[in-house]
Amino acid sequence: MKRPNMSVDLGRGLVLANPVMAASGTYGYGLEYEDLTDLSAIGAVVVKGISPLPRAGNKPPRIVETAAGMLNSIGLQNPGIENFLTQKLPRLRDLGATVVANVYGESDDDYLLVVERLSSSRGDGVSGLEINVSCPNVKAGGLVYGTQPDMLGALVAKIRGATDKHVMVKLSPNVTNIAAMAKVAVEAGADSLSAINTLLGIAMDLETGLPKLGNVTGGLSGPAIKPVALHLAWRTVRAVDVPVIGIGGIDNGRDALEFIRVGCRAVQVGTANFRDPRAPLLIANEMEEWLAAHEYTDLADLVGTFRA
Amino acid sequence: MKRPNMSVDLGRGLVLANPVMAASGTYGYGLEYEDLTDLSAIGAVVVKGISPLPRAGNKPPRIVETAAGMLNSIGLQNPGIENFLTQKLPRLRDLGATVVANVYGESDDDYLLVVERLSSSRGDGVSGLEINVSCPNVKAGGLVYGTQPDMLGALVAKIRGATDKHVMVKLSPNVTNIAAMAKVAVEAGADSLSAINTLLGIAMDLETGLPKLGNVTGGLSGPAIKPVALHLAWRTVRAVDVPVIGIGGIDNGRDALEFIRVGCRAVQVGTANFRDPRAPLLIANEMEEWLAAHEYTDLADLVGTFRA
Amino acid sequence: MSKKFIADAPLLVMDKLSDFYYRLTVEFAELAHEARPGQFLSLEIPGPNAPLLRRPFSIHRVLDDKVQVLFKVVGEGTKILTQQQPGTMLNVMGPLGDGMFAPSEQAEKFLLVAGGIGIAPLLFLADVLQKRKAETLLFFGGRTADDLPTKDDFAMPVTLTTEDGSVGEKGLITVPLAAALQNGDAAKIQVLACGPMPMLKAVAELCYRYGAPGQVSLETMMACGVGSCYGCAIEVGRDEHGQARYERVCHEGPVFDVNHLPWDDKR
Amino acid sequence: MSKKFIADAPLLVMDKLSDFYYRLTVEFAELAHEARPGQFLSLEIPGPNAPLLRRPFSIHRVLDDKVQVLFKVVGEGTKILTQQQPGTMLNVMGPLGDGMFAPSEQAEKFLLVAGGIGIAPLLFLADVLQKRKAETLLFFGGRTADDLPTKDDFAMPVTLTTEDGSVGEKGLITVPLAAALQNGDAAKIQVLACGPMPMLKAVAELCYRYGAPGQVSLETMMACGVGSCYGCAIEVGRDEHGQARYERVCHEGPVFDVNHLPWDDKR
Ligand SMILES: Cc1cc2nc3c(=O)[nH]c(=O)nc-3n(C[C@H](O)[C@H](O)[C@H](O)COP(=O)(O)OP(=O)(O)OC[C@H]3O[C@@H](n4cnc5c(N)ncnc54)[C@H](O)[C@@H]3O)c2cc1C
Ligand SMILES: Cc1cc2nc3c(=O)[nH]c(=O)nc-3n(C[C@H](O)[C@H](O)[C@H](O)COP(=O)(O)OP(=O)(O)OC[C@H]3O[C@@H](n4cnc5c(N)ncnc54)[C@H](O)[C@@H]3O)c2cc1C
Ligand SMILES: Cc1cc2nc3c(=O)[nH]c(=O)nc-3n(C[C@H](O)[C@H](O)[C@H](O)COP(=O)(O)O)c2cc1C
Ligand SMILES: Cc1cc2nc3c(=O)[nH]c(=O)nc-3n(C[C@H](O)[C@H](O)[C@H](O)COP(=O)(O)O)c2cc1C
Ligand code: FES
Ligand code: FES
Repeated sequence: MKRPNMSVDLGRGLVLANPVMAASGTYGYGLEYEDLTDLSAIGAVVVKGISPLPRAGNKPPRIVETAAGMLNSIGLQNPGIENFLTQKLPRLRDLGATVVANVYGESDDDYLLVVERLSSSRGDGVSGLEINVSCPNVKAGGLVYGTQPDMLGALVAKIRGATDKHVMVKLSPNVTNIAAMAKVAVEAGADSLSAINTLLGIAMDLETGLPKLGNVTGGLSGPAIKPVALHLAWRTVRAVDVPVIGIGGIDNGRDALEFIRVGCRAVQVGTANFRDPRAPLLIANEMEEWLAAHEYTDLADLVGTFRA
Repeated sequence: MKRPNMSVDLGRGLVLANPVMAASGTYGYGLEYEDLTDLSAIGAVVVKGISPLPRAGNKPPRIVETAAGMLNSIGLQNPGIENFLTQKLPRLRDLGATVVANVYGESDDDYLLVVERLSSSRGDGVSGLEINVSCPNVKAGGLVYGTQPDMLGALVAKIRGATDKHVMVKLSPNVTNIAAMAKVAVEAGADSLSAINTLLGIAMDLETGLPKLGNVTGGLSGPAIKPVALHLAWRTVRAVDVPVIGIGGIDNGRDALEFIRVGCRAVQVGTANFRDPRAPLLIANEMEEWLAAHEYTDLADLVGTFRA
Repeated sequence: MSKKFIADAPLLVMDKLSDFYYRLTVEFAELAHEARPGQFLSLEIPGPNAPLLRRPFSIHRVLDDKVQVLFKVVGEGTKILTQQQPGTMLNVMGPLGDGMFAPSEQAEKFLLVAGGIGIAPLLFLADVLQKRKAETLLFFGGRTADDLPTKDDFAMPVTLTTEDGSVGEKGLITVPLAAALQNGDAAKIQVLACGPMPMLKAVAELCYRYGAPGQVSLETMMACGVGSCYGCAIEVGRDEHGQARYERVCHEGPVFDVNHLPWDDKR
Repeated sequence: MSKKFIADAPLLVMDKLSDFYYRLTVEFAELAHEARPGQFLSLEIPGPNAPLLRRPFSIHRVLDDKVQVLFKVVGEGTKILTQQQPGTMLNVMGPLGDGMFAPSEQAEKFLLVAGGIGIAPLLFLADVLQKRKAETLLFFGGRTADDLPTKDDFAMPVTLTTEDGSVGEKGLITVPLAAALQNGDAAKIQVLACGPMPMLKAVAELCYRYGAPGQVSLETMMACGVGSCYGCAIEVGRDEHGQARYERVCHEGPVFDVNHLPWDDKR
């Protein structure tokens, strides 16, 4: 059996050896997994959301299991951009990882500061920026960037002006019309889109009446959301011409290939990493085996073959 | 242990002996369960969506299991309002069921026709109307009523003008801002709101690349969606002053009580009926037992006790 | 319309017939007395991590107050079922399906046709036909010898085929069936079949070709099993506007007259 | 920082100690050699319907190339675990946690304190202290006699308490612990504890009161177990602006110095 071509060129310098990335927030800075897996073999490591300054994160508890899923409300605890550039990135570079930096902010300026630092020479080794827009714009009264077309468009345009790196915009599922958001992001200059981030949810301890998360609400991820994610990824694919990266509930190679069939060029794996940190590599292998068994010579040939 | 008061008055004539209704589309016209349960003991039977004329429904397959959930795309196959009034309602009346009629349309006129028939003397025995607005308005290019504030407001206002019966508006979860939709519906005259309907999703047969549903997309229901439903029900409660009926992934009495704690006055049980058609009664019993064990004398005292 | 029952019924026996085929027996008097051949029941798979939906199974046999199910392990639900110990209570609902096998009064000969696990409802049917002392023949095909469970339970002439030739004629069961129809007076024969869709389609074609009345038992995914959700629909034809008409396999079926169904596209 | 490993490790023994307590043994040489007392490992619960997340367990004991886990059945994951047969491969990851028990060089006496299943990591710790020939005492409390698993495995003076008085003194373990601290030279004693949060809080208060150094092993819900997700955070104090500071139980812990933690509100 000939090994199919698994590499994916997402444009503007973001080239993946295989289509499976580790999703932001579920793989730390990759370095936590140095002992456990070969970071250089992963399609890309999308690191935890990076903000200008260190963030303490949300009040615990921060995670809870739900039916075939989990809620998290980490609150983007992270050590800030300087720490990333000095403590994490050099090591990631040494290890040969393909790095996508997930950028988080509470104002346009927050985002721009991080994007600029990452785009300076100190950011060498960062192959792409993933813009997490599922967060409130504090200056706009807490409206979430990813739900407001105008705010989203303005932000992405500014980021586009500030970097030559690949800009991937990560869409929120908590919207009426994801296609409209996708179009706005692409018109403003996004090189690719990733879909989806988590669905908003809550969980309760019935006996006490307290929320199970310190932050009350959290984001739902895992197999429970796969049908929703697959649908939104498909809608996104049909709305734009740039590459779309599918995310949501992917647990094995077959799940990942479904996202490829609806038209995604690559995928990200999140919650599955908690089950097994080798998930990105295992899933990429399963995809490759399926493709070989079905006599595909190139993953690209499966893209968009959903017979809807 | 004293038995707590379980009855709920939702206003304008819709009074439930207990807070658990069977959700629309999952309990047929109730009559399918005549042999299996005591229909008169169920809080209310919300019947399958009724349209002006018989509808053939969607191309099969129509259901598929997903992780802790299911997708359906029934396409509202139903025998039309005349059949309901002549073949189903009289028998439901004889059996002493509390009936809520779920109304479905593809234009304002569709809805109004059904609402008017149900509000005539022939509709005696219908205690309330639930307006399913998760459907496309054919005259407005297929935009879904429940996602367009203007369309929703106009529709509910017309319905309000056409009936003296209790009007419950069933909200779609597939929106950016459910609170805004809730307010519009209440301002237009809704007596209560039910939340939520199903989340949009798809499933694929990887080997063939075909959708698993004949209609391609379907609605996700079951335990998988409970965290999302609980969150949206809670947001709805905080947006309006009318009673809110919680729906989504309720599988047992504890789940139902969580919806009560976030502020719902009653709940509906859908997918759980497929596991056991006695679910509405079993769940009401479990709720009652919990309340008694915790020395509540009235379900109403638990409403809105979420300590968020 | 038969009356339906739901109850926690004690599992009496879990019989392993082979690696993949099991036969279970529950005690459920009301259901047993009401059931007719071709009807089915549905089981809630027990356990906290069981599949969401109930699983439908044909009524394999009725023995006084007991009901038997013959099942094949194909996925998680049936696997969990095999692990149940006698004494366990199973949540059973039935009998379901108003479309039952209806052995015609005119027929002089009954040809039962089964493919693999499609044999399940035919033993119950055979028992009923036996009481009528009707001439009955079984045509039973499988992929291999392993796919012919309970073949020895039929007290009647049995014709077997396997695709690998390990038992009986090598080939499809429709070959000997065609011969039987050709050699007999087809109009006085009734064909009663259960099996995979391609087999049923071939059976329907033979019924048309030789002018024999026929009935087939269908399977689709089911949610409610009682006609309330319209989830199990199959197309039964088109109206004057070309609009498809659907019926519920769980309610109008699972047994349909071959003439009632359009046989072109039934995925 | 210890090196981490992940592999499918063969389950050698599944020992049922009582209705609720089990001890399992897996073979995993690299993990066994690297592990230190207070560290933990995480297991993927096997089977298609297993819980989504791995389950963390203290390293109970290391025997050459083998690692033991002592666990209590509290929910679905631990229940599935009890059903695993020797020979099964378990996906095991560890050793985890850079915050281990760090027996002080200065201490002359070690008081191990356990509540219920909190005993799990203390046998490994006891083995290490024994090699140092340090004076070590165990204080072990449970609700009833059933909550004192492996109490006979400790080759040292053991003080037992139960809330119902069925074994040892009736009452909480902190009563004899307080007496021991009061009667000894607390500054030369080190307290090493694992158990439910209220017990740990009481232990911390005794350490403060008598001036004894102390370390406690904490539990929170974990997703990754390796410090990547920040899901297992606990508050470890506040900065100058009153902003809470958090650390990861799986990474900076699970063992923390009692002084490192604010003890007011730890739900
Ligand atoms: C009317 C009817 C009678 C049947 N009689 C028998 C019988 O006597 N013996 C027997 O072994 N099997 C019978 N089946 C098929 C049986 O229902 C499935 O094999 C069983 O549900 C599989 O469950 P699972 O969890 O093991 O497999 P899964 O992995 O869940 O599914 C495997 C396949 O089984 C089918 N299936 C799963 N769930 C359902 C459902 N809720 N409704 C219908 N089909 C489903 C689907 O085709 C699916 O692809 C019958 C089906 C129907 C509709
Ligand atoms: C560092 C650490 C060491 C532990 N050591 C042991 C030990 O040696 N022996 C032992 O019996 N138990 C130990 N536990 C607790 C053990 O992890 C839980 O009892 C187990 O995960 C319960 O799983 P379940 O599916 O049976 O129960 P569930 O029904 O899922 O949960 C019951 C309770 O267990 C806890 N729990 C569940 N999942 C997790 C998770 N992923 N992370 C942390 N806690 C969880 C929660 O408090 C939950 O309410 C330890 C926990 C931690 C964090
Ligand atoms: C614990 C946790 C933390 C996350 N943190 C981030 C984050 O920092 N930035 C981000 O863009 N997405 C974050 N996500 C979302 C994931 O990257 C992913 O979009 C989502 O989990 C859906 O994929 P899954 O179902 O495979 O997990 C986080 C998810 C989880 C579970
Ligand atoms: C098979 C099926 C059919 C449904 N049909 C309708 C319908 O006709 N009208 C409607 O308003 N909701 C319909 N629903 C949505 C349910 O009433 C309910 O809102 C949804 O299933 C979520 O609740 P659950 O998770 O308890 O099932 C249907 C749901 C299912 C599963
Ligand atoms: S399965 Fe519900 S109508 Fe047939
Ligand atoms: S569990 Fe992920 S950081 Fe601790």
